[in-house]
Amino acid sequence: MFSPSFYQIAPVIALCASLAAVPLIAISGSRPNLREFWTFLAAGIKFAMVFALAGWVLAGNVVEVELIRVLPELSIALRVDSFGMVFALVSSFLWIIAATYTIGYMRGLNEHAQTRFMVCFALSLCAAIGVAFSANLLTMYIFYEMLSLSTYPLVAHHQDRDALGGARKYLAFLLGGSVGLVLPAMIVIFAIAGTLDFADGIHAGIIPDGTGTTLVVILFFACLFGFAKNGIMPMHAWLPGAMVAPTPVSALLHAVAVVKVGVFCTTRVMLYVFGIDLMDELSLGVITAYIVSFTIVTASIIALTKDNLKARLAYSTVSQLSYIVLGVALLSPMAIQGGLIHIVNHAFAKITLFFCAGAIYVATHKKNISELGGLGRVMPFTFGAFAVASLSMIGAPPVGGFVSKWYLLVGALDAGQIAIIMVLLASTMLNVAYFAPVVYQAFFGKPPAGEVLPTGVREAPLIMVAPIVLAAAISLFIGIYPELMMQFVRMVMP
Amino acid sequence: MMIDQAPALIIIVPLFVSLVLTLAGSLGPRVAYGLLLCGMAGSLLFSLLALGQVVTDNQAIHYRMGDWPPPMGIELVIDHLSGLVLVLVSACALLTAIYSLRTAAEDNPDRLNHYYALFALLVTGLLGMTASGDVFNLYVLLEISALSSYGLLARGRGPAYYATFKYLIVGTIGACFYLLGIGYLYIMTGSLNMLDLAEIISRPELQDSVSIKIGFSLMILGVWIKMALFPLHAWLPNAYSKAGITTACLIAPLMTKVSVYIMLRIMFTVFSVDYIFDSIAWSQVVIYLASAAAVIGMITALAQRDLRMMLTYIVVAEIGYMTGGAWVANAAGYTGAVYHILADGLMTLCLFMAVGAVIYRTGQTSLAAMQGIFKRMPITAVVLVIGAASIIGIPPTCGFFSKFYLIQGAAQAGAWVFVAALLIASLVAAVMFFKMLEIAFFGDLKALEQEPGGGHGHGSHDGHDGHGALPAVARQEAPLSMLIPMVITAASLIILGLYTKEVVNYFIGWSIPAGF
Amino acid sequence: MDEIFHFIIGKYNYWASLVLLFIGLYGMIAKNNLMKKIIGMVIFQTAILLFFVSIGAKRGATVPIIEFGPDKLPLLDATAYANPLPHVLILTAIVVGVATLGVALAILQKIQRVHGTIEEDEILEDQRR
Amino acid sequence: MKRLTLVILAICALIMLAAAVDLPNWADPSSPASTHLSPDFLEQGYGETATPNIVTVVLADYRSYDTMFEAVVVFAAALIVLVVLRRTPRQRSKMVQHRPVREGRDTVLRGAAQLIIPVMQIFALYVVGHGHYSPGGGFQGGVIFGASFILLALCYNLQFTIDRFKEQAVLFCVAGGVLLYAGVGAICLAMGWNFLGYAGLAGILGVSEVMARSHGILLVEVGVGITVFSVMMSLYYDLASGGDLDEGL
Repeated sequence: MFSPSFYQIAPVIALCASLAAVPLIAISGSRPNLREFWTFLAAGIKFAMVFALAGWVLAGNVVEVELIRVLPELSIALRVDSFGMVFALVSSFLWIIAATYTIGYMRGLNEHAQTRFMVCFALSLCAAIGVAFSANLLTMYIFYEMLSLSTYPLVAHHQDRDALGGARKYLAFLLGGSVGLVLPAMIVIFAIAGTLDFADGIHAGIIPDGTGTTLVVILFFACLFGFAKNGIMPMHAWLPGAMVAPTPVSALLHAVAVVKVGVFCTTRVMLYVFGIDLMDELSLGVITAYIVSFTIVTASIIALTKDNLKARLAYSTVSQLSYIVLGVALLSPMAIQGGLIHIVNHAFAKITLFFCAGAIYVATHKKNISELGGLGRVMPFTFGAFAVASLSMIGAPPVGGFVSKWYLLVGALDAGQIAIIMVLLASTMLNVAYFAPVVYQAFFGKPPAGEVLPTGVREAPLIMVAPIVLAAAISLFIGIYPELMMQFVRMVMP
Repeated sequence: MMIDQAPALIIIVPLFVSLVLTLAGSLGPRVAYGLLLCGMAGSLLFSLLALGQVVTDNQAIHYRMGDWPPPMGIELVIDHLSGLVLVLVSACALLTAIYSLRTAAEDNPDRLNHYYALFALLVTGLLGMTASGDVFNLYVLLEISALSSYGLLARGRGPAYYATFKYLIVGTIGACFYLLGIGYLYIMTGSLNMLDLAEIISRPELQDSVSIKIGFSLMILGVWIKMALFPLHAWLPNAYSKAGITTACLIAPLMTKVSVYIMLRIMFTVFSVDYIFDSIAWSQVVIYLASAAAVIGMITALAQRDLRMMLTYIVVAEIGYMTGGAWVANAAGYTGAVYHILADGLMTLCLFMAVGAVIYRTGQTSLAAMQGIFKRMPITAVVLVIGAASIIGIPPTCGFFSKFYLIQGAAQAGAWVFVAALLIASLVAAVMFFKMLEIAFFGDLKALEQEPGGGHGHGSHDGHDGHGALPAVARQEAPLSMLIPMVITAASLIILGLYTKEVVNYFIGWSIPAGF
Repeated sequence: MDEIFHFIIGKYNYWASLVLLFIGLYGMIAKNNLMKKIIGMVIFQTAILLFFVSIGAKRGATVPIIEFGPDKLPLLDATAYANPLPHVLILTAIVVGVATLGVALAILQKIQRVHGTIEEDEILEDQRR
Repeated sequence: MKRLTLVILAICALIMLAAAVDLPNWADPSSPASTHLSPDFLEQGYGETATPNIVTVVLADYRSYDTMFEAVVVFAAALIVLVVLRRTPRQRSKMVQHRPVREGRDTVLRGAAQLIIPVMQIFALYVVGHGHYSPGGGFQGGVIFGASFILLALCYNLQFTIDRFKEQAVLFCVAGGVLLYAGVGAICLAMGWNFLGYAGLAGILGVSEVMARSHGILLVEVGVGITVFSVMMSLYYDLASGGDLDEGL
């Protein structure tokens, strides 16, 4: 409905909305309300832009904007296509919800250095949108690094001994992976392919045919393990360590923005740099599928053993992320759609779970699952949302998770990978094993010995519960009406 | 008229400033400071004019000294490469001059104008070396800049004298090897002008002459000693780290970079590409040396407790990058090496200024001085972060693009050792600077380490009154005269990074030697 | 046998300068006393000066000052005069040598004043304290 | 450690000996050094500068840019020694330097000095002035002139010499000489020729370009003479008294 030139500027505005908010937030540090207003304004503008672009992308055209031509053959450029749109919509919408939740959480616990917190929050969202809209591997790498750096102060927010250890591990893995593996891979790809721009379709990648198979394999696995944010097994150790951060950080970033960026980059590289045909020809897809399924299974088993609620959610994230990579690795159209839609479903479900963990902590200062006995009756809304989100994680019918699991299973069948189907079923069993007891104990269990439960309903403040319920509702809604996001995913297919 | 005299004026203006500063002994510090600024600004203006002229009509300026035709007289040659380095040297000198208002006055309470005279003399030497087209003239200017750097470094505290003495001895060995190399070339060719030498050396009968090879290896060995390439770098760290703040800001970024420029000039102007990479088959050994320099330099820097020692070892490592880039023998490697001269000059200047500001304010030079720097000196902290990002090679800064070209060149040439070394060096640099940022962010690490056991668990903390509020640290920012150059340098790191295309297309692309 | 003899006799100036060169270099690197290092440096520089000046000699040529024939016209035959260029270069190299020597001696005095000794090992010990 | 350096140096020596294979023999007229540039200097030198002593021509005209920086090197040495050694009055009192006491025992020395020094100084001026026609020039003359003052300081004492030639005057001459040299170059620049192109002086001096070059060379030699002379003095002042300028050797 707007003129085409508006759509040229829209991605830039979306990108820079939170960037522009950064100085404003920093200045209005002394007046919290004004500061929060800036965050909301930026979040609103960003979502509006992304939403407008969504309409335009649905109409079938791709927006290309070149910011700076950095090298004769390379430029920092934005490109809005349906693949990027899925992730952009999710992260910009969830930023609004997370912003409200964060304000409630920070005010509730009167955290120090809130201004720095909000500044880094805005910066990391700008980086997330940058990754979503990047047109070539260089731009994506730039925003990937920016995300790592801007989330460091968030992870190290408490500035105590645990924060120190967690932040150090966080940076070691992320920077080690990106500078150590992705940078050389990117440069060698540039050396052999002559360009880093993503291919148009997902079939033919940009790697020229003549390159030696060993080089392609090395490059592929450098990218796979280089993007350490995707939490694939050997490079996942930073994620549980980063749970030291305050809950809003672990909610938005480690359930949605940071990890999704990792998975998004990995899938972007797999589809648009290597391309399905090359992966099929060298059977890279199958190898990745097996690696990733190892992650799914072991992460779920570890999650079983964790009594701390956030640690269990962290390991569940590690295994759920690998679903997305598994979907794409299977290379069959249905599996790819399943993988991509899981980005959306997992985002909404996991953010609800982390919000619940935060709300429980604010209300009752309880962290471990064993202490949650009988709390369901005291905090019905929180635990209701928790139950809905758990269903989505497990993949039960009415909720979003079922859609992606369904597509994954059909895709695995098309690809004729019986072993993968076994892995999917086994992991579903494991999901049930580590989510169901939490819900059951909360509603029907007895409180731990010697502690009497307060009578009546005593929830966390409304400003925290509202986002929880909203997120759970959306998670339910995209389960019932998946077409909302599936139309984008379907456009990715050739 | 003024334009075609620009090449000579670039060098004469700082020389006259140095002489006037010595003559007028009774000048107040402010007047001496003002005079120095005018001198540096003048030479920057003329070098920009010269570079502009070179770019517009796309061929080198040959300025005949004393109106004598080249092989007889001496000529200044300003082409794309030397024009670029001239602008870099004069810009860094101007920024350091602006920076030096407070630190120079504190370092030398008396004889400030003599200190500034030596400052201007060093800049004259560096500019003269870059523009000179005559091999022997380059030796004389090499000695001038070496001598004035001995003088500036000897202004430091007690231990500086011994460090400067070692530097003097090693520097003289380097310069004399270079002179001996000129001797061998002069015997075999009879000429001293670079282009004339190149023409004679390329003649068939001299292709396999042993003396020319010995002459080349002596010259390169001498330049490597002056450049502190890895095995010969022992003198650089304690010489630069014992110096005053302003001296370190002037010498560290420029001296080694101009020596790298001289190496490039010798390799690609005096000798041709195929001569170096065919008849002198050193490139394999040199690439190993460069990789060792990069990795060992960075690892030793990581192990340092003193801030300036850390930065000087980074300089040693960066020299490894440039040498490797030049010896990888392809266009991308050469572009990476030249671009890295620019990038590294600015990066080192930015870091030395920021660390100088911290030392100026806190008086400590150990890593502990970094505690709570984000609150105390926010602007300095941001400059430090940008400098560190550039050394690590994080994208928007120019450090990333120079590594981009270097790795690309090394990959095309199949020098995987060098690629691995560059990556390891960047990783170690990342660890080093995040160690520094950790101290800055977390405050006193020692106290944190010994804190009584856990009890924090996940998520937020216990007390409701907010975390033990960190000690309210008074904001003690560096003085304005230090902040302006720091911010300009940090900004230039990013601007240079974003405008790499222009720098490569208009400057470095033209200077790529034939044969690549 | 005699062409090896010619080889040695014909290039005796290079041997002389090489021998001096390596004496000086050894003195600079290996000697413990700083003053001996400076002396080594001077020998090293003198060797290079000798190497350069010896290039300028020409058999049967006189000092490069133009003579005038009986009819007051200058005799401009190049082979009659020695090569002036090395002499110019050497004048510069001598001056540079003197300058470096002066600076080295000044710094040595300061080291003596700060550390009380000019023996390298004692200085290192003093620095460690 | 010492044996290691000895071995390395021996190896380098052998390599460089091997290089001597294709070096031209000593004093061989057909060697490249004697056939490439020097014949042009010898043939055109006199014609273009009317100065018979070709070494001075090459020194002060063809490669005068080099010689200017030579003078700057000497100037730098004096400046550095001054900056490093000379200390402010309040620092001087602390450091007691032991000096040999020589009272009344050098009448013979002083007598001889009074005879020699004037002759030396006249000869030095001759050497500077006569550089065009006979071996000599700014450097050689400057050193002899400086030596005469050092002889004075040795026979009498440093304070005696400093009274005759103040340290400020020395510093002024050090910078003044190089300024004269560079000034001549700058004037040529102002007159439209390139830097240090003495033909530019033809306009001012009202002589032909060739003679202007000859006079240019003389001016430059005088500049260098002043610098070298005062640098010798400054070096002696500082090194002999360790920067205190109170009592020499």
